[in-house]
Amino acid sequence: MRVESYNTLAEAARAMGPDAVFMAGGTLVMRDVNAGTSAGRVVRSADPALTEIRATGDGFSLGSGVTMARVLAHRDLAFLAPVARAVGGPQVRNMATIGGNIFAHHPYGDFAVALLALGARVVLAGQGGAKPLDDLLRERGRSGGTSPIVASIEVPRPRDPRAFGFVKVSRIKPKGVSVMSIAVNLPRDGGRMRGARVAFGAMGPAPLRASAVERVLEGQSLDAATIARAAQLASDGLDPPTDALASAWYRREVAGTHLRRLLEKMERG
Amino acid sequence: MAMHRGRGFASINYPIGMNLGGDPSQALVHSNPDGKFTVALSSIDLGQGMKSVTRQIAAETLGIPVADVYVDTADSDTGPHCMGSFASRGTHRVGNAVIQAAQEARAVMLEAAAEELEVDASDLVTDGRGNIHVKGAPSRSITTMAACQAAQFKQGRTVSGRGIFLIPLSEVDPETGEMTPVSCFAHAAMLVEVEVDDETGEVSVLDMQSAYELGRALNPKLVEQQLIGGAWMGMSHVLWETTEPYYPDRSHGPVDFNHYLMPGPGDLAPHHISVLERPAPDGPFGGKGPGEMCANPVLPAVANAVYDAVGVRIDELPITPEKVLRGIRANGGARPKMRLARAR
Amino acid sequence: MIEFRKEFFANERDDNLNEIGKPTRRQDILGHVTGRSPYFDDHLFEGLLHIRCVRSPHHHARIRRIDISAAEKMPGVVRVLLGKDVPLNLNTLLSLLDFGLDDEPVLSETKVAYKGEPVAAIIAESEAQARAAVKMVKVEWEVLPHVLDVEDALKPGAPVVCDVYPTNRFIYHGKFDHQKLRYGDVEEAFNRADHIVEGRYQMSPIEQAPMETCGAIAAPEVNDRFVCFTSTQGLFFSLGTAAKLLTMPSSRLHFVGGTVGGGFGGKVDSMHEPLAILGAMLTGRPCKYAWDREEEMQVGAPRGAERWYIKDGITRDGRIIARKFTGYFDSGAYTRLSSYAIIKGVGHLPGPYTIPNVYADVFCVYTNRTPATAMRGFGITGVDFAIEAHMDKVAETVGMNPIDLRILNSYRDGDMKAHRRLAKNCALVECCQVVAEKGGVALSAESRSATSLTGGGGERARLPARTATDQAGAVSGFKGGNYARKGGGASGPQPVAMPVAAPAPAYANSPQRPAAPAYQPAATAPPAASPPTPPADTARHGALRFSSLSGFRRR
Amino acid sequence: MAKKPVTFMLNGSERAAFAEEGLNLLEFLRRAVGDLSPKYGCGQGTCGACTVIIDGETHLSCLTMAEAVQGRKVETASGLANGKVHPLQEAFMEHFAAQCGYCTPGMLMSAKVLLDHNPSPSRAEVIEAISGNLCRCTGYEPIIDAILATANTRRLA
Repeated sequence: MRVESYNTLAEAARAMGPDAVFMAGGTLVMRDVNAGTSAGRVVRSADPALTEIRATGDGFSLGSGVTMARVLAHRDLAFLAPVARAVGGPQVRNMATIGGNIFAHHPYGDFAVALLALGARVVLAGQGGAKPLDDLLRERGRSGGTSPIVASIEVPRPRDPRAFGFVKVSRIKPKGVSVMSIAVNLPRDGGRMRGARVAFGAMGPAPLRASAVERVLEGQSLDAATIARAAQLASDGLDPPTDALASAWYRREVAGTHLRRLLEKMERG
Repeated sequence: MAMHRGRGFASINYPIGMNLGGDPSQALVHSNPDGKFTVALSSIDLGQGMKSVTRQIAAETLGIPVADVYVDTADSDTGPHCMGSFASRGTHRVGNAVIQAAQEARAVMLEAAAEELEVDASDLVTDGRGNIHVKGAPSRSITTMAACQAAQFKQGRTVSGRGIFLIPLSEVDPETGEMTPVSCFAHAAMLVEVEVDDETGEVSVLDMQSAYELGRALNPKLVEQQLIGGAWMGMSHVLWETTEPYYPDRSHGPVDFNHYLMPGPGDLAPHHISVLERPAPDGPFGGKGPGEMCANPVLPAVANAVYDAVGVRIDELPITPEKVLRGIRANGGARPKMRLARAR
Repeated sequence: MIEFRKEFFANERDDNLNEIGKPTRRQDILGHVTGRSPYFDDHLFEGLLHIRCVRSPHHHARIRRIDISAAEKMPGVVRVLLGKDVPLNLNTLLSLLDFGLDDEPVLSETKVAYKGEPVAAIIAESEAQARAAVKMVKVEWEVLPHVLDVEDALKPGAPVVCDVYPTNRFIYHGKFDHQKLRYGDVEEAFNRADHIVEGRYQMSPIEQAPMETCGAIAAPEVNDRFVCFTSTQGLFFSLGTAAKLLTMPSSRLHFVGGTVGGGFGGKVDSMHEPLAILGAMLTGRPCKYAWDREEEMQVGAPRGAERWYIKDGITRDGRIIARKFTGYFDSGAYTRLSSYAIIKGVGHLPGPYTIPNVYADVFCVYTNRTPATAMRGFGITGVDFAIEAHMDKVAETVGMNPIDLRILNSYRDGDMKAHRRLAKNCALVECCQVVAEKGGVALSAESRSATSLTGGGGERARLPARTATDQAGAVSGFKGGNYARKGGGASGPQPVAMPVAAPAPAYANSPQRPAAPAYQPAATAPPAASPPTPPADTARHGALRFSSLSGFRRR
Repeated sequence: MAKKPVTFMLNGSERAAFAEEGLNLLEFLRRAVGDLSPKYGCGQGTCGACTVIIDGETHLSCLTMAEAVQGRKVETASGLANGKVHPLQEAFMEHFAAQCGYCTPGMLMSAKVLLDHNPSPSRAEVIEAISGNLCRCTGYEPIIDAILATANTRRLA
């Protein structure tokens, strides 16, 4: 195993290959290093761009090396604080990065669920332009090839902070991994939901959009009947895993309940 | 959605020491020239407080302050044989061995003091503060330091003692199971209140009311440590823990603490403990051994409370949200029993 | 929130002692809070080598061939150990008590019986190098059918898990394939009971999960000895096991432990010390063998699963007149301590209640899973869950308050217990009363006035007029060994000769048979030891044997 | 195997040692530097026994690459007592907040950072602060009590 450190992200991106893994906070990669199961080369970079937080026109550009603790400490990112707080314990939050979370496999990766619901876009190192996180998550599951380095994440700010909701269902309090997590972003236009996005974590190989739920919500007002219909379709199109925390059956059974409770809480405001 | 509360009760007893005896423990006690004592053991402190409780036992028996005793364990070159720290045998077996060793050392210390004071050793008492004096005449006294110094530098005595405790082996009749399983028992009763979410099957423990009888509490804070930690483990066993979540299928066995579930500091329930002390006739100063039994009543009490709350009997541990939810579905909804309602 | 209810049993205690009863700080606490308490891994050695095991990926498989040639060439590898390198590669933990047959290899040479069973051990300069080399050991497996459920394992034609016990059952006392308890006649009592309540209970396998994983460091010491720093819960237990497996006199071993990061029963098995010492012997260098957390959870022995069936006969007024148990301990692939857990569990039946007819058949069953071992509440936690969950069903069936039911059936001083000894020093009634009072549960007048000191003895002290016994599960080909007073090995400490209370085994069919005298202990201190009686030399393998118990050997 | 020199501040003193490539900070501190107070509990980042403070924030030393502390300030439990025991250590002793003691060094690190940032934490904040540190013995109650008591004592002082 070799460890390679590069001053710039561009250099790090060039160094990547099928035998390499990029290490940011270390919470995922170092575990594999300790267990002797990591890739042959571990690539690191101290590029200051990785830890930048910038306000953009309609949101923020977050360096992929920004930690959960920094999200929590940032006043303008208050809408993401409940999500960052749901990740790990304090030590993990001081280390775990947003970029790493995008590559985390179940039962980790709750932050990525929120980013997906918010319609975040990712900028890959050494590539111009941003692409939807949806695409990256979809590609993530495919094995082989070189894993990209995420340089930064563009997160739109919810126009109304009450439009964004997040819940993580865990067996252990206050720190436990996901039975599931749910993030919803329900921008409203004259009381009607427009561009509703609903994402589930731990309900498939990667964070997934609940398209059936989104269709039910679209154009509706958030009332009891709509919430009930959404809850009914919660696990449609999802592919929950069975693991030590819960079976696929259980996840499917309670997905609607947890979605309903989250929506009801948002409705109450 | 509905949250349902229920209460469940259980009572248990617990055998102290290796079931059929035959498990000796030994102790050696000796004094430095200045009257500070070392207890040499090979017993193990796993956190239960072996070093601390045997230190108090030695000090009490020697009649000296606890600060004048140090327990050294476990080195096979210096510590005499001990069967080990398991079966709740530590306090009981090792404690008795330490008493015997300390009594022998104390007898020498008193003989040395008697020679210095020119009295009969049987007339001497210790005050527990480092002095030996004639019964009823505190002014005719000598410090334990002076007595030990005199013993070793003047009289040529070793202020030391050997101790062993053994409950002899007993046998089992193969056809009837007749046996002599241990010499004393600890007891406990537990009333647990839970809340069950009938849409998710999640169970929260809200409150624990317990009574533990564990012989004399040799150190009340060490007892408290065991009872609080033990009840937490009981709660953990009944609602969370398993190495094989789909037993007897071996798949999905946890390999880390994110998958091996134990309650976190946010899952705790207030635990109101009452300690009763009925001294064990053969325990050291009547002590038994609280370390193991404290977890046991929590398991059935929680299971019974879940039934009380929603009418679902979960007879397979752990009581996961999934099992509760399946039970509620099978019953066509929650069926609260409320059999242990608080008296008005 | 803790209170001491000193009013209970006050006349049985002298509360005016100097040090006993005081909340004295722990002797070890300063070391703990300053991070300086010396756990086994806190001893540094120059040139420390690291051991990691090659483990079975199968539940059950025959080993056709182990090829270590590639692993030996890996960077940092100093030595690869196989079963043939272990001087005595077969053990059962309780052989130190002469209980059971040697059934488990240190490193298996012929077949594996659980996923994770070790078949080879890499010794390398660093842990990372040892991990890398483990992957290079090539094992040719012949996968065998496996069995994971205890009741399936007892069916005819089930795969044989452990050749030493070909029926997948431990053999008790050389006579039966299960442990029996027979007291009175449950079937007769069921016939006259007003209610029958039956239940099935399953205790899950549970990991002890000490924060410090199990391990040991061994190093050559001066004068041809080996020092071993260990996390063991039984220093001489592990020392004796190592001496046996390495065929080495105990005087060449120096074990140091005593400061352990939690155990809860999971650090009794002595898996690490023999291999670490063997590594030190063969390389001449200090060797560390410790589990990582994954091994601790899946290869380290858990509290075994238990399955219990309980059937109660109850009269209308809530008195339990018969209780029948059938129990299956899931021992996993080897015996470790499950056989003994059952004896302890059977001695505990029927729980803290006086029931005139009790019956139990309890099986120690081998399955193709990680062997089980001790854990806090050894032999009792599982059956107590079953008994107390069952009591709740009984209470509901007879329409009684669950606490009243317990007090009504509670054992009292002087009662005869199912294992045929008189109860004393009881306190269950008082515990129930205190909890009822605290929890605001209204008890019946009878329950409120009950005590553990009264109401027992008399009729309740009598043995049953008749006990139904049987020969079901009798085995041949095994012989019961001696029980007590067998003596230790040549080099080991001898058990002190004390008055042995154990009565001759007896069929208790004769009516009015008086209870055998129970052991009468000294008040606060045991009697002075009389000189040991040297027993016949029965040493084997140069190992310590402290004493013996219910031993047997195959003829 | 390549080794890299790492120079850093440990409990206020400059230390330097070589780290094998990919070695984690826990093993580096314990074996190369000789500070045995951080404990190995899992090597997976799931137990917190290896918690140390890096530049004022708690980190899991088992998931930190040793070379990453080059030029940084590391604090461990062995440096907590500075001439006399730290108030947290005193409170842990007084409240019987340790049994086996194995989680204690990491627990103290989390507690210290909490009180450094928040001198008057609520019980919920204490629970949150120690949520990354597992304890198998105590049931957490005495640990929570000890941390709250430390805060109270400091307020009164």
